[in-house]
Amino acid sequence: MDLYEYQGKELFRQVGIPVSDGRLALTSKEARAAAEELGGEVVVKAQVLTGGRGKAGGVKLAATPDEAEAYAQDILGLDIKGHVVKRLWIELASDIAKEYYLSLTFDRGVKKPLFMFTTQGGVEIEQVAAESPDALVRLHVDPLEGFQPWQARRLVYGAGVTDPSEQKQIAKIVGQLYDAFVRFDAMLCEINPLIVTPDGLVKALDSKFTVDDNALHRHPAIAEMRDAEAADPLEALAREKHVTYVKLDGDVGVCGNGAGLTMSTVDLVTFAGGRPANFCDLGGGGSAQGVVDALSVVTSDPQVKAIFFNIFGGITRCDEVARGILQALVEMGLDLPIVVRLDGTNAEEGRRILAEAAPANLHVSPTMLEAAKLAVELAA
Amino acid sequence: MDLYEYQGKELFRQVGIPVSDGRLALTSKEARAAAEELGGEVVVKAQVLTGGRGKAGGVKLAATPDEAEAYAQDILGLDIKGHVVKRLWIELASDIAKEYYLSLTFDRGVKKPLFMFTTQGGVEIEQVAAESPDALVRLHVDPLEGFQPWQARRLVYGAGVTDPSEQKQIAKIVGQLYDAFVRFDAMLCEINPLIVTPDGLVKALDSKFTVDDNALHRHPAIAEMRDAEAADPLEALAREKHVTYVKLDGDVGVCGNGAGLTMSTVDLVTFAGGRPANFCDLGGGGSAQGVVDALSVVTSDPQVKAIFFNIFGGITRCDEVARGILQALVEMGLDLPIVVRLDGTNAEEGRRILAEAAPANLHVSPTMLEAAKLAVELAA
Amino acid sequence: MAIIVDDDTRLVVQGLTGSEGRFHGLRNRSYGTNLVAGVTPGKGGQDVEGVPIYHTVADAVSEQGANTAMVFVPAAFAADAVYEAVDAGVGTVICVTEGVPAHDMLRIHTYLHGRGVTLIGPNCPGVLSPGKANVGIMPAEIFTAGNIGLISRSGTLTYQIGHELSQMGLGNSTIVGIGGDPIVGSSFIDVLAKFQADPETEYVVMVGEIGGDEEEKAAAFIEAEVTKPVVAYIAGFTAPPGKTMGHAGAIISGSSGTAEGKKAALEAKGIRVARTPTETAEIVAEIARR
Amino acid sequence: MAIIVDDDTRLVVQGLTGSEGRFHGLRNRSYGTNLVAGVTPGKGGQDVEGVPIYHTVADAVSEQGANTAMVFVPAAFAADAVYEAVDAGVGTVICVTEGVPAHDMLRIHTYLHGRGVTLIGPNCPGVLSPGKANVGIMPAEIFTAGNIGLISRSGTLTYQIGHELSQMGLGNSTIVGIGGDPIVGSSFIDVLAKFQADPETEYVVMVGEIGGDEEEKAAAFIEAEVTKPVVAYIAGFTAPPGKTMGHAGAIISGSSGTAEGKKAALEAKGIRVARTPTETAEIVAEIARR
Repeated sequence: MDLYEYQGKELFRQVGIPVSDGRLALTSKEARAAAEELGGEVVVKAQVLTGGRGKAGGVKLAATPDEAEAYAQDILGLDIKGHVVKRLWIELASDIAKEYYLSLTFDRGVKKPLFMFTTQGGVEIEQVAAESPDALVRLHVDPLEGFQPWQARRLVYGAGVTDPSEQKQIAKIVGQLYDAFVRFDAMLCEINPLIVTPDGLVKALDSKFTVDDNALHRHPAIAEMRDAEAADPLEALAREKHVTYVKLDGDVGVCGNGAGLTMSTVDLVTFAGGRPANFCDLGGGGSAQGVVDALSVVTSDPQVKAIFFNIFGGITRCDEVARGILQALVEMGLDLPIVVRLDGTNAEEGRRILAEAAPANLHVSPTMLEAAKLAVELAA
Repeated sequence: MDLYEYQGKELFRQVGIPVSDGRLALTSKEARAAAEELGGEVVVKAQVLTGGRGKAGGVKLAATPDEAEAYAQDILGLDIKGHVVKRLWIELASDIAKEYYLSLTFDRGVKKPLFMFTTQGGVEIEQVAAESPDALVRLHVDPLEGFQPWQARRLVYGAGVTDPSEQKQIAKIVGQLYDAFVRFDAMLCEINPLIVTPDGLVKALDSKFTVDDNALHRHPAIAEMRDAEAADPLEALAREKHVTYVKLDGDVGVCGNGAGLTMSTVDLVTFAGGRPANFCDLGGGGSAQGVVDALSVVTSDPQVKAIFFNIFGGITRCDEVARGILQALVEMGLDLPIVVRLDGTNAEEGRRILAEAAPANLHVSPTMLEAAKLAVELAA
Repeated sequence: MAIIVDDDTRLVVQGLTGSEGRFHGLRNRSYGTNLVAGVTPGKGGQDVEGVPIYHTVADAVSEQGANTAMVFVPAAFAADAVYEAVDAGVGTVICVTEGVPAHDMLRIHTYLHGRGVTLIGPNCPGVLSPGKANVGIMPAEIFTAGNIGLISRSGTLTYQIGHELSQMGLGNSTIVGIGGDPIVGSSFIDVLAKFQADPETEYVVMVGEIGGDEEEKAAAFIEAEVTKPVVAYIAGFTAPPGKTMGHAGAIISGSSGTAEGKKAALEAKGIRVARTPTETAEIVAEIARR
Repeated sequence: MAIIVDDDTRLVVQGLTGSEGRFHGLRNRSYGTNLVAGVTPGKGGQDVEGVPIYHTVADAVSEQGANTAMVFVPAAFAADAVYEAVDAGVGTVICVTEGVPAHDMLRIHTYLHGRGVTLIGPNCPGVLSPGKANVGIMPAEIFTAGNIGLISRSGTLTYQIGHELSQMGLGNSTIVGIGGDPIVGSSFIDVLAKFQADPETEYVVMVGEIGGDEEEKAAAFIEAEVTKPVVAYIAGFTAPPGKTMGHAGAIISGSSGTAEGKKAALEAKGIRVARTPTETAEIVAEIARR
């Protein structure tokens, strides 16, 4: 789960990482009030779960509450890479002398947390890694040894920070970031930029914070931070119905059971010359109601022209799935063409059930490959 | 550093282990006030850093504040195994249905923390270990894996606790005890007895808590709990002068440099037929002032009849030690016989300095063995 | 022989009294797996259709000689269950539970290093050695015994491929579902090494998917250490970056973890990569009949 | 050969710019030890009498090829320094610092398990291979080169015994002060194994003291694994229980850790135990001249 800048900064604050004082605003009036309360120059920052908001005009410096209100008006509703701005973070403006970069990520390859630090902050870290790899200090932490102060020194000296006060402040923040990473089950904690003000104070000017979805039960306060509105409406609907769904750009709806088989099914549609509309995994259960829920999500996408329903029964029983499909056709009055392929546990019984009902828009196909081709044809 | 029961219970309370409400009292008036404030039956408990206070009359049940005051009067000043009672813990009385035992110690042999749990609490654990070893469940914790809930289950089920509510409460306390052990750098955390009340509540009725002296810098609040008065006055004086000193029962004062050499010197005195009065380690420095401090501690013991001063110079320079001895003789007007043995770095120069000054009560001996014999003779 | 589970497996199921644990544990027993015990704290002394239940894994080990544990407890308690099994001396732990926090696995993975314990999963369908033992949730009837080792990050996709192999008259020595999480106990490499050492295995099919770099590492390992023919399949060629495709571990981060990248890495080491499950089986058949 | 430190030692001193670190580091260099670097965070780029100072041990390793670290930092920072040295790839760490919290050592000891790193100390006088290298605070001039390995929990007591051996014309291959804390990086057993493997060592003197059970364990190890003659000395026969005798580890707990108990355990395995330092040297001389 990705957090907004202001949410990540709240977690930073909880572990002691210095951040600027700020207020959340949902309207331009609230933005004005926040600016008045904070006093002085403020920055009006679009809260979106994507990068590049600066270039998109989502960050503005406001000298007065009037200006803050005006900028808020401009930024609210802005579409930044498909994300519509609905929240603003109004923050006291900081003077910036230097911009550094500090992050802690979950390196699944090495299976250890990975610190990255560079004095070349404020830009995309991939760019630094590509253009001046020597400027980027990378250091893994053994999860059982845990964070040790030498690790912070290695980052700070390795990156060539020379000012002793900066060294000390950053080393402390490095430890605090590790603390946040572990305490909040983070998959990513990034501070870009980590700034030094003209009077030598180091603080986090931005935050990028991702928490492990599987650990949210340990963090009810963070779980509540989820912004249901920010998600794609179809994905939000899927979450509500406990269906694993990812929106794609095509017109062939894809339903499968199990993540691997469903990914493979999506691939097959592409290889057959079609364009998949989604990835939709029924999961392991495959009850009739689960089938209805999945189909209702898939067909909520107006782009969908045909559906490929691919089941390999293991624990999931194909007869149960067949009944679910028929139930969905009736309940939803579904008239889109559906290609069904059933195999594995009780596949014959499932195919028999479908053959008996034989709705006009339902096509049963014996193999994945043939089913994929047919679904692509039907969507065309 | 050993903590008093009430101090250990305060640490228990900080990690959530249930303890009874209580008040510290230094006088019988305070004991009465505490009993009044607490209301109901209270227990008046002598606070001493030794076991066996119950048998010594140091724990009394008081039905009224009057009784509490009277018992406090009796207990204050009581000598329990050489410890004079100066503090009382007045605690709400608990009804006891069962007495269990739970401890977490530092197993230096295995180099892991060791849990011990038995339902046969309230007695000395050594007795349980000797008489019914099967009733005592022992379980080591890997310090990097840390405490895991299964460990608590293993203790609780292994010891045969059958009541589900007790199982749950004790399992929780086991985890909290580990928390206390790590958080406060403990060498020992013992709850004996861990009681179950007739209405099924589990709580710590006593506490034995030892904190690593080397870690006190991390725990200033615990360091402040030290009761300077409770220590042997000579050991308190030694602590003040930064001299490593242990009081023994004999009449030959022993000073050496380095713990091993000093222990060896104490042994030699015994082997020579004498009785060492103390163990006193100058430490590695061995400055003239260090020598004066050590001698002033050793000679504060009125039992001391002669002193054996044994130095093997390494970093410590024997000439510096010789000067310290002469300085001490003058400053302190010391007329007890002193046998000095110097060897190692600058030993000749040291011996020359002593030979030149040649005070009447100072004897220089060439070897440890001869020096030990002479010191024993002189003390006789 | 087969690998990981076989006739010598003495299985304890952690969570045998739960509905899922009971269903699959008894299914495994029906298949012929030697299910010797269940563990549910507080239910020690009970039994599940004759299988004795203990409070702790240590008791199941000392009383029943359990040497393999299957974890079927809820995600929040899975790490504890794995530690319990490992510290009780169980040599093989198969964690079916889905949704184990990644940080828990980070610590467990480090803790297991060098202890000689095999952890499969979490979020995996288990391990099946046809004709010998089935530990997990795989539908054993799909697979037939044979000489092809099968390793996969996915459940149903594995069944699909096993089914296609069966239809061609090919069978498996052992099918290992290593799990779909970002950090799993045994990687492709760990299992490839076991198949390489197993005399009953002559060919290996490796079923990967997007996310991480375990397939890339496996490619290098195969080149260096595996003499038996390996055929690979990768799912997720059309997955968009930044989206979790069902499995917590199936996510393309930036430009890393793509199916194309994995395919290229494998092919660079001379490993054939199929485009579909069917083609996977066809390639294996072609090699096996050579 | 000698053990732990020798002509191949390339020493980095953590805390070389402190007064103690500087004094002993330069003393070690004067003896002939190859002191290649010092580490003091914030003082990288400076030097101490020509010895380059780095901010981190990793720099000392990459720039100067340091393979041995001596820790001379205050107790509160010692654990961090040990981890830093180990994680920087240094193979031998000698921690002189006294007063390291026991819990820190508990974690470090577990962390080092199986990593192939030798940690000596904390709270130790260091390691001296006469004529080759001295790393620590031992007064090298007391000792002469020879064929007797010496292991001790104590500093000055070791000097006393080394001195007595020297006076009898006997010398040492290596003198190892393992330290006086309850948990030290290398136990008697660890060092005994090294002496057993060292061709230059023909006899071993083991100097123990009250507290813990490392002498008892060593007795069993000697019987099983050590073919070279071992002579033991134990200090603290007259120590009272429950009192820390100078060293944090020198404490009799209840009835365990007594000198009598250790003597009995050693003698039960046929190991001669001397009553005094002088007798220790005499027994060695007797055996060596046989």
